[in-house]
Amino acid sequence: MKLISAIIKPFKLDDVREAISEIGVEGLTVSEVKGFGRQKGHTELYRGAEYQVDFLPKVKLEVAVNDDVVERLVETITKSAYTGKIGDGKIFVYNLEQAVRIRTGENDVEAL
Amino acid sequence: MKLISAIIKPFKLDDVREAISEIGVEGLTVSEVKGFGRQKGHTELYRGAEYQVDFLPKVKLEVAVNDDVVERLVETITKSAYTGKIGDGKIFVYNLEQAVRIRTGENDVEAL
Amino acid sequence: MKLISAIIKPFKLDDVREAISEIGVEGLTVSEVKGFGRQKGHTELYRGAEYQVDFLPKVKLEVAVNDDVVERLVETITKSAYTGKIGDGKIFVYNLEQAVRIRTGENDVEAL
Amino acid sequence: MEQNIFHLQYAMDTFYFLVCGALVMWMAAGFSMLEAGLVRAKNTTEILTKNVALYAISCMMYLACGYEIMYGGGFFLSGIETVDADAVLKSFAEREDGFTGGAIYSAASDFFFQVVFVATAMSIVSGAVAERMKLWAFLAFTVVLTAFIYPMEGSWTWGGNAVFGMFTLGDLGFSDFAGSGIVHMAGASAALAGVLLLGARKGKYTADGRVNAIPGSNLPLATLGTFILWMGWFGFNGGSVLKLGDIGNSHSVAMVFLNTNAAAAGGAVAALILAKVLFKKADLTMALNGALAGLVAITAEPSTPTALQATLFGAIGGIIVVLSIVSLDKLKIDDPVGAISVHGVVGLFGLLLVPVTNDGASFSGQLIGAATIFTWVFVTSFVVWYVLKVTMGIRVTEEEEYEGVDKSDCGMEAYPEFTNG
Amino acid sequence: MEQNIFHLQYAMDTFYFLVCGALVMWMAAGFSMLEAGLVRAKNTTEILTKNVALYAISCMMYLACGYEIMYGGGFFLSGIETVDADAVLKSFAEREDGFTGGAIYSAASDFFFQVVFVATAMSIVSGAVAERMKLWAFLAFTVVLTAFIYPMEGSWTWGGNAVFGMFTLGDLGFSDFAGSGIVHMAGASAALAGVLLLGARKGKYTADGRVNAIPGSNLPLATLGTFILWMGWFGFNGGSVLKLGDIGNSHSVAMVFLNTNAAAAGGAVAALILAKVLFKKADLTMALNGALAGLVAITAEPSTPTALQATLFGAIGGIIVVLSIVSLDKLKIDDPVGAISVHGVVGLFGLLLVPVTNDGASFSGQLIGAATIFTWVFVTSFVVWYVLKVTMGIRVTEEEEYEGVDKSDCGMEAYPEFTNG
Amino acid sequence: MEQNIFHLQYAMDTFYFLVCGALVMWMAAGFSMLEAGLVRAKNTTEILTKNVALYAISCMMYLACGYEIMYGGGFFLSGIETVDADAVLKSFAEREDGFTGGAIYSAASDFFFQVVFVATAMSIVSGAVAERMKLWAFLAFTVVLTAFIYPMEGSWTWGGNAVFGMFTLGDLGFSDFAGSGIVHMAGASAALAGVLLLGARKGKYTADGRVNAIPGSNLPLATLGTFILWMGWFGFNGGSVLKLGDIGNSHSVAMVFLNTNAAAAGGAVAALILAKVLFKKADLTMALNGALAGLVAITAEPSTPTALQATLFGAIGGIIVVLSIVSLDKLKIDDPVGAISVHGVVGLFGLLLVPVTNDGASFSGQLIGAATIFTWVFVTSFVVWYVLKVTMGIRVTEEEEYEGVDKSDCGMEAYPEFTNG
Ligand SMILES: Nc1ncnc2c1ncn2[C@@H]1O[C@H](COP(=O)(O)OP(=O)(O)O)[C@@H](O)[C@H]1O
Ligand SMILES: Nc1ncnc2c1ncn2[C@@H]1O[C@H](COP(=O)(O)OP(=O)(O)O)[C@@H](O)[C@H]1O
Ligand SMILES: Nc1ncnc2c1ncn2[C@@H]1O[C@H](COP(=O)(O)OP(=O)(O)O)[C@@H](O)[C@H]1O
Repeated sequence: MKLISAIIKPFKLDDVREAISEIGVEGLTVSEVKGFGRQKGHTELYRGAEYQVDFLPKVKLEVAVNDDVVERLVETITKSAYTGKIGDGKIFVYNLEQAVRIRTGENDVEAL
Repeated sequence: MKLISAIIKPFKLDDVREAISEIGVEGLTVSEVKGFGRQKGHTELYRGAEYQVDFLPKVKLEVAVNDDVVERLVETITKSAYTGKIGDGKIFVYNLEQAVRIRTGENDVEAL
Repeated sequence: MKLISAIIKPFKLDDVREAISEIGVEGLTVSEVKGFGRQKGHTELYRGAEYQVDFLPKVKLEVAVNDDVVERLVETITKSAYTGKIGDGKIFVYNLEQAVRIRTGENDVEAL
Repeated sequence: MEQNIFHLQYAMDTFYFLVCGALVMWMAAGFSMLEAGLVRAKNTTEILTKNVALYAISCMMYLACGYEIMYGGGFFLSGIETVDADAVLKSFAEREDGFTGGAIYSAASDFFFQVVFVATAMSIVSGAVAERMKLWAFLAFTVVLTAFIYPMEGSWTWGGNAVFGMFTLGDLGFSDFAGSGIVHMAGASAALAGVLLLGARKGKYTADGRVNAIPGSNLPLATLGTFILWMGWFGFNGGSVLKLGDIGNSHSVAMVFLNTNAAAAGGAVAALILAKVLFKKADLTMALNGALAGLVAITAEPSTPTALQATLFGAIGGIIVVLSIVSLDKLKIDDPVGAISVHGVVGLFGLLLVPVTNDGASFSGQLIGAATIFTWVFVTSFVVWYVLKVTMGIRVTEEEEYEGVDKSDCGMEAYPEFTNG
Repeated sequence: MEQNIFHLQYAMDTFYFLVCGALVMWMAAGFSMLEAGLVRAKNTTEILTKNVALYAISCMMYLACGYEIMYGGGFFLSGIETVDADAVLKSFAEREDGFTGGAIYSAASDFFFQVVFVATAMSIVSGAVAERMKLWAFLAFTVVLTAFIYPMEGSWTWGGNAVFGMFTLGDLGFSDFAGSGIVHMAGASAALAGVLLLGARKGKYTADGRVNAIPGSNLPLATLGTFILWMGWFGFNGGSVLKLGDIGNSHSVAMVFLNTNAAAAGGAVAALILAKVLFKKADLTMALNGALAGLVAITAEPSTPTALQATLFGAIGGIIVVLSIVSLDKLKIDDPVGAISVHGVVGLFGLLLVPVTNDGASFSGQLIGAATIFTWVFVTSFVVWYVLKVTMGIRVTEEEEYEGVDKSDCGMEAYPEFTNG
Repeated sequence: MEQNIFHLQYAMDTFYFLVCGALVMWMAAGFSMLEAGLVRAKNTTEILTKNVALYAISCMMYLACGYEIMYGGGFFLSGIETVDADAVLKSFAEREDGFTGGAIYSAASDFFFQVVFVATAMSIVSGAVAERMKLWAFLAFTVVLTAFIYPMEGSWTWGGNAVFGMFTLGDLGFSDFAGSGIVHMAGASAALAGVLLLGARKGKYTADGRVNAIPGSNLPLATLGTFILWMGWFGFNGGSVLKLGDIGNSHSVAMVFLNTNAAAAGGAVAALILAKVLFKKADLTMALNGALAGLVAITAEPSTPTALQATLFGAIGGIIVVLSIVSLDKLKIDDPVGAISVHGVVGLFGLLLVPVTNDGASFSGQLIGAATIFTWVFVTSFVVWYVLKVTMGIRVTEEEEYEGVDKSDCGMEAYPEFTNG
């Protein structure tokens, strides 16, 4: 099993979620994060003084899937989160050693 | 070492934290996340118009532990986070290659 | 590639980000978390009644880097996040199997 | 030409009532903000809904029958819409108490001023039962309290009727200028009955007897609410002089404004200092409750104390309220906003202060009056709450309470974008 | 000595206008809070900026020329700063309608009272076009509406001028006491024109015809705003009696206060119950809109109905507003705060109610008046919005709308620490 | 019968003071909300506590001795509670300036109106020293300013006493109608002394000389606060005519309301436009400060300017305030809410404007008056702050400042559920 973690632009969340559902992935977990990268923050003015916003709002998706889905999932996310502008984000893939569904105690693939 | 990540229902957080403490685990990190899974969101009404809430509030726990604790910890979380109703959440286990305690520079098992 | 995840004190975030930039790491992702550990929470009073604050605010940094940078990065974070007081936090290192830059489709090291 | 003077006095006194009434109406906003600030975010929409609805229902029920019961003002205020200027002028000309006697003014302005008091009494209840009571059960209770329970005790006190034909409180030396007892303690009595039947919020008291604090979610709102109440109280007490239009009465109105303000100031400072001494922190919510306690303490008699006395009375009220809040918590009487302490305990204290500066009142009269009001309101409220409890139920389910009543009762979050709701 | 009575009556009526005017000015805060509470967090700074600026601009433009157009009060109010007390006393002494006739009072107080009405009309617009209209286009429109469009229709109604020299509305039996039509429906007409040219917020209506709710971000603010408006409305309607200083008129003012309050109460309760029946939830925002609808409904004639009638009129207004909000959504007319329903639809309803209790008005007169106001304001507004659209543009870009207009227009977040903005 | 007219005039003027006083009291809520909106979330409870406490303390100290020092009104207002109606009637009958002369009204209403001015002066300080000053040091300063520093300068200006027996400001042509200098600039002078001793907030100015913005956490609150102040200012300036009860004076009150409103409008629009030009954004906080600057600018003389002049004076005030805020930041004088600019710089400007429209005032008199007020308040305040600094300390520790003073001083978060606190 793998854990796919994707950092994307917030307004792309719904598109990505729908695209993922279409390829049969049923669960995911989302959190609000702030990103720092090539896409630079911007300078805001408040009462005449400058004020640097370094971190940009991003959304992090985490999806645990079976190995055979990984490739398709990465592709799907890449497509659906794409805008072509700087700051579109990253996808990271980790190895997942074990998974448990709390409600049933099911393990690994059955748990996803 | 392993990193146990558990996505649970928010109101179970205190129960889980206490259960974990009881088996001797002393540290953990918590974040607020939103989950999407079999437990479906619900439709709310606002001024007569519908409004779909897709994502449900969940809490993510991250606990780094030594290998020998993993089994007991997974079991403990499974039990203490259990309600039996859909949406109870998942536990994921990853391999942890290194750990450092910033304050002391201690490494790995000593850092936990 | 490795994924370095560091849990630090919030007010150290800017120092750490700057130190990291200086050693050439260009991207990172930050999230707000709450921590539980040896640094105990405190008791607050509200209208004469006590009220236990168990979780302390922390910030989690995630940085994906090439293997050769890991050591220096861990060291840099350890130094820049250091205050010497309890609760300074932890650094965890995971293996990262794949990385994709959504905007370009670039893979792995090029994606970072 | 003399008639023109009567015209002006009538107009002036009418306007005075209307301005004071508008200020008291504004207190509805004060209670809403105070309560919204002191509950958790997940129960905010519901407490707002309760406050808007209770104000509206109070106005409707008091208009329908409350005013008739309390003052004989007619069901649905029938006839209030017309005035016969000539008849009014005649009653001016023929009055025996002279120009400086009792006021003659528009009955409509009197109703407007009176109706907002009912809403105040009811507002006190909503705070005490917050975060766990069913919305519609609360609104059902609102109908009964504002249509019947409050007007009945109002008829015995300000209305001057004998209590069930037995005794007349005024004759016994009972005096309550603007309603420390008649409005505030009455509201708190109804609240207490509700709280006893309702029980504490889940998690407020632990099995082993500890008290868990449940912090309010928005202290700027609570502070705003307190300032609104403070301002509105000038109308509440100031209007209760019942006449503006001559030297003596207008001076009296001015003293009432002055003393009302002084008492609130005294209460805020005393509560802040006591909280600092007891808890080592400058507890804002206690300072707010202290200001309100000062206001309640002076309400039973704001016209006779000197400015210094008013400050002291308010300060004692501020001390009482801090001690009372801590004590009620020890008794496991869970009152999220401190309403029972502020309006009930200090309301009683306010009644007992009257004889200190007003010779027309006696301690025994005050005690009998307080007992009458408390007994009537507490018992009837208890019965009504009880009937509601066994019929429709008064408490939300545990799960609804955990999720917050905003979702279950209103289907709407107060701050949907801010909390991980 | 008789002169002294005139002095007092003049002073009293002047003060009455000033107090009522201050209450109406306070409605500017009410609209700001209501609208800030009902938009999303990311558009809050901008709606606040709009509200502060529109109030200020209204005051400047009405002072510059609006008052002159509407009542012939002089460009820049020239000469208003002086009063000739002797001349005033003479006009008192020589008046034919006597002491209980029309009021004589300071022209400055009249302007102060009138100017806040302009701002009210304009405030209605800002809510309806919220979350997507460019700030500076909105402010440009504000200049035109408050300097010209509103004063013109005001001159035909309250000003008594003939409509383009053709017909005089008053002669046809048109009557609008405090402005259900002249202020509220007029504002809503301008808003409707803007909304039609502007289109709905992105994401409000899906391609397949569904309506997506976009919840307001801060319901305590929306509730506070409603209470402020409720309070301010006492000045709005109460001041519109235009005289306090005799028995008949002051009684009339009192009835207006009473009925205004009763109508709001009726509207809030009716809307709350209807929403519960239709949606199974106690919808706070509908209760708030219901209270406002009750207020708008009674505004065209708050002095003649009985208290019971006022309650009923308000309640019907509350029902209408719920149905109207749902219907406008079906028509894909996107109005984030319900302004067109509350002020437009119910404003018309209020106009049509007048003949029920006021013999001086006729249904045909009301219809002609409503049609005149609507046609004038809608058409001129449409033209102005259209010109703005093709010149500077009235709508922000899609990206700005997604990011929130706070960033693009104001460069400042309303709650920078609370949202993941 | 003549006496009845006196009764009415007395009542009317008393009521006028009370209504205006209640509006000024309401400004306490305005300052609280403005400041709570412009600080960071972590310092909100403390600023609210400061505001509630400073208002209460001001009322207590001015009652205890301030009013005696300033106007000789008696320690603890002794004797104010009684009125001898016959004596009052006699003084009416025997007055030489006649019916349209100076007002005769309740001393209690005078105190009520005066006391809220003290609190206003003190409110100005709390904003400037926000986010870093110790709560209890601030409250200690409050005691001294309201009991002594302000009453002393008040006695030289409105009280008419000679400055240390040397010269009398009134004789030199100094005039300050409602307190641009006596209240606003005085408050700002005390604030400036405090800020200089206190230093800037950590992180406001970088080592290399850059200015870091620290955005306010809740702009709807700041906007609400501004509207409250705007409304309350009608009482502040309007009540300062000191008499309502004849044609000339009531007209004057009306002009004051009109001009106060016009100046605020001018200030808001001018500041908004200038900020747009300078910063390319519609800066809401500048528009709010601009409105307040307009109000401060007109306060020294709101009765003599024409409406157009008032608008222009306000607009210049709005421009000055924007430039002043930016300049003070360059000087590293850290004022989180802009209080020193709004009340100090524009307060001085307001004083200097008086001779433009009021022949009774001279430029030299205004300058001497301004210098006297500033020197006295600044120097005494500096001494008091300095004594506090070396005894109890006036600044929280670095760690407390980082964590927020809510935790260290109040032990309570303002929004515990909303921030990652
Ligand atoms: N090395 C990294 N480790 C973790 N997160 C990163 C890393 N580099 C970038 N990110 C995340 O990805 C986001 C987008 O990256 P950025 O460099 O701005 O643009 P792009 O994805 O177009 O190259 C960043 O805001 C950050 O959240
Ligand atoms: N494949 C997945 N990857 C990551 N998180 C998941 C995955 N599936 C479920 N989750 C998380 O677990 C939560 C519970 O899952 P759900 O399917 O609703 O119920 P259950 O745990 O009872 O099967 C979800 O809300 C989501 O946060
Ligand atoms: N075993 C663990 N797994 C995950 N996070 C941990 C663990 N132990 C500590 N942490 C995180 O590190 C933070 C600091 O740890 P703590 O024990 O308080 O102090 P120190 O880092 O000085 O030893 C905690 O607040 C928590 O967020």
